[in-house]
Amino acid sequence: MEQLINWLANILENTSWWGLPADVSAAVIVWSVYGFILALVVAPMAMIVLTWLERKIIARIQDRIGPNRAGPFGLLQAVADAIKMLTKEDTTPAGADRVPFNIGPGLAAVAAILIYAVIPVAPGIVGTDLNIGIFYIVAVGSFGVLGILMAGWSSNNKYALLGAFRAVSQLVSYEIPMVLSLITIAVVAGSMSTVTIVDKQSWVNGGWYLIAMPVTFLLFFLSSVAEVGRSPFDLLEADSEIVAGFHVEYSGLKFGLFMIAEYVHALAVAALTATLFLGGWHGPFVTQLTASSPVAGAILGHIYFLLKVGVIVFILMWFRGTLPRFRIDQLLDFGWKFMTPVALLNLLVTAFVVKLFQPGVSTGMGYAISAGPLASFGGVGQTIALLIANLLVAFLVSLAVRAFARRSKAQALRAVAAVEN
Amino acid sequence: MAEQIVFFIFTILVLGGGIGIISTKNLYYSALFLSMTLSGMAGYFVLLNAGFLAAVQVVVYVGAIAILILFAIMLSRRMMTSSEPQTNRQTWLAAIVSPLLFIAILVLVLQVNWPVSSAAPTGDALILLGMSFLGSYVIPFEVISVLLLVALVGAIILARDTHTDTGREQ
Amino acid sequence: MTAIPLSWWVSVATALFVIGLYATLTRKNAIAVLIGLELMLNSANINFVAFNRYTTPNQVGGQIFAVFVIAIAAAEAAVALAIIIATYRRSATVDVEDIDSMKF
Amino acid sequence: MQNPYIFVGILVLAALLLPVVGLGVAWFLRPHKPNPFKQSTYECGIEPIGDAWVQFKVSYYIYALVFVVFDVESVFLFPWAVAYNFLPLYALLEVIIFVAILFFALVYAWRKDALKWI
Repeated sequence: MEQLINWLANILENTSWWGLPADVSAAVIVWSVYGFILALVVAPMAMIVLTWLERKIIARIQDRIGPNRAGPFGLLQAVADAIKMLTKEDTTPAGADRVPFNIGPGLAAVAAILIYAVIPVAPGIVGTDLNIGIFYIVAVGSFGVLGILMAGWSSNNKYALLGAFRAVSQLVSYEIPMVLSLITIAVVAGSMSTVTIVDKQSWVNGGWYLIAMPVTFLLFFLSSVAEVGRSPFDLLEADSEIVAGFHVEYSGLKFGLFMIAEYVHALAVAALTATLFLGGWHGPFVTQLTASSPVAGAILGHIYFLLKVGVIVFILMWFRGTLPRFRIDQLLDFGWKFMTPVALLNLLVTAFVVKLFQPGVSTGMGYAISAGPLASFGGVGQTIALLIANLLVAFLVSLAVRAFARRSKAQALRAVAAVEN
Repeated sequence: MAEQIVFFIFTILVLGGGIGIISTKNLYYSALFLSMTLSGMAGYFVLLNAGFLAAVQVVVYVGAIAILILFAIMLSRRMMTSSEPQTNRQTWLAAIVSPLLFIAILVLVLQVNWPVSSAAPTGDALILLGMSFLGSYVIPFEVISVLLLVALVGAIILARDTHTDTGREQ
Repeated sequence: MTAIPLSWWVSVATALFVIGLYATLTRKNAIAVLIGLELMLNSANINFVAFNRYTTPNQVGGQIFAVFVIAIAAAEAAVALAIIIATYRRSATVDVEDIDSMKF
Repeated sequence: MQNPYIFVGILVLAALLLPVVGLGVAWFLRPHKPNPFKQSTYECGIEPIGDAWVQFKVSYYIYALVFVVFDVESVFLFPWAVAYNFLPLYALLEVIIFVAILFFALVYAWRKDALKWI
């Protein structure tokens, strides 16, 4: 971003005929352009491309061809769908609370788009490098929950309200393991800034967090899939159970906005996973290339980043094509009684390991922190130690789950025996 | 200048939400206006260089407390259909006292010449926050966790339907 | 950051406090009373953070207090709403004037 | 470097533009022929019975309750995580106590069947 700003700032500064007030700097203009492109081009494109891709991939999984009439490979199918959504009549149910009914979908879409502000796509190219980066993502997600609740409540429909209640229960339940795994990352990276987190994943600093923390990765990925409400956690719109959840009564583009929100959010989760665990734009030659030519480095970084995002998006669709849906009680049990305790344990174990590799620092608060006993092993040593610790956590958890399963099975058998006697 | 414009926008959110809360009869709208006020507050915190606090505001207030209030409203829906006025007998008294109090506080507070420091913030406030939580404020930090535990226990005991336990639910 | 004088923040905080007070005093509905309380807590937070920013910009004492206030507000809201739900279940009302059986 | 939150503000404006422009365009393109049947709420084809705003059970509220407690906890853990490298070893101990108390809260909710879907 810095190089891009400087480059564009040079162009912009020579154009005094812009007639803008002096305190509006070039950087603000560049940011605005970037932001508007992000919101008005990337978001609808994400929806159009992803729906097409999803239908194609799921069709292949189910041994079908998928959309193939409109345009080459059915590529225009999604465009046709978008046009259809624009031209459909928009009904508002009688007795609905009109204002919240109309704000709800917009709020959900805005909340999904806002996530992109902190995702670094290439060296130096990021919307804004907030020092609270990953916490900002959690905060923005809260607005989506509010939008869903508004939509469900205002529709004056029993299914919509039930769907909204279910959706909110699910979203808040899975927010906890997601937040805890984000804290785990913040402990290891020593920062919440997404840019710093990507920097820490260079091979010099110890490599991808996927290698160092597979358990954290699973916790984060599964809970974010639940946050987006995609299969197998797609109870929010379980068509066969609560017709379509909180957006039953929506039609036309308002329905489309919910779809945009879902796909934009899914893409954001993929991008976030790539950023936090797959090293973001890191890849062979990016750093060297950036040193010599920032633009080429940025392009290469984009390519690596999009490849990683593509892999995650494919996994998301693979999930949808193959996994059956959870039942609501199973879903909430899985979130609260499995993910949350594991995330808490994982956080403490990770923090302990990180302390062992702590570099010596002077805090400026009147005391200094001496280096940890294993600090000399550096980033790679920490990665290996974290991996071992994570595998240990996974092993302990599997033991606990097995004991728990055995106990509940014995209980069930006893209950059956009691009935038979 | 730009900052002042942003301040006014957030003020419209905050005070507009507040006025909405006291003027609407519909409790559901009050809760939505509350979320509006709380979002505006987050904007204030950003203006005051407290980005972390802004995120806390949104996560805890909009993401948790407002949701909790909306849930509670939906759970006790029946009384919202009553067409009675939503205000009690003290309304006129309160309508007189509140503006007077507002003026009194303002007159008092604005007389004081606060020792404003013009120093720009240095260092990462976030690290400072973390160090303070586990440094000078470590006792409140631990007490908060006990408080949350007690609140959870109390709220679960209160909110649980005691009828379900004894199987008397219709 | 001198574009906004401290007095503006104080005025807004006072206004929000008075609005919250008015809501608390006049509303019959217990949940609306709680919403008024949240407004008053928020107005206190504006003051905490604004004074922190304007008088001691290199410390975070005010922000820490604000975080604690938010945490306590969350605990308070959880318990208060649970009480309201329990009362509603028992006596089918959330009108603070009707909940008076402990007055005698 | 300017305030990094300016971009967030810009993005909010841009993102707001998406629904506003989209719905505005759709307003001109779409037909407007409302009738009572279209506007009735959907209930699997039968006539809707009663108000949708019926009362729901309290277990939804209890999930939200447990969430609030853990949400507030996470707020305190984020600054700790960032400052972790600048904190002495006892900070880890303090946080273990902090987390243990809240883990106890989770266990309590679990044992009391508050986390059970009925």
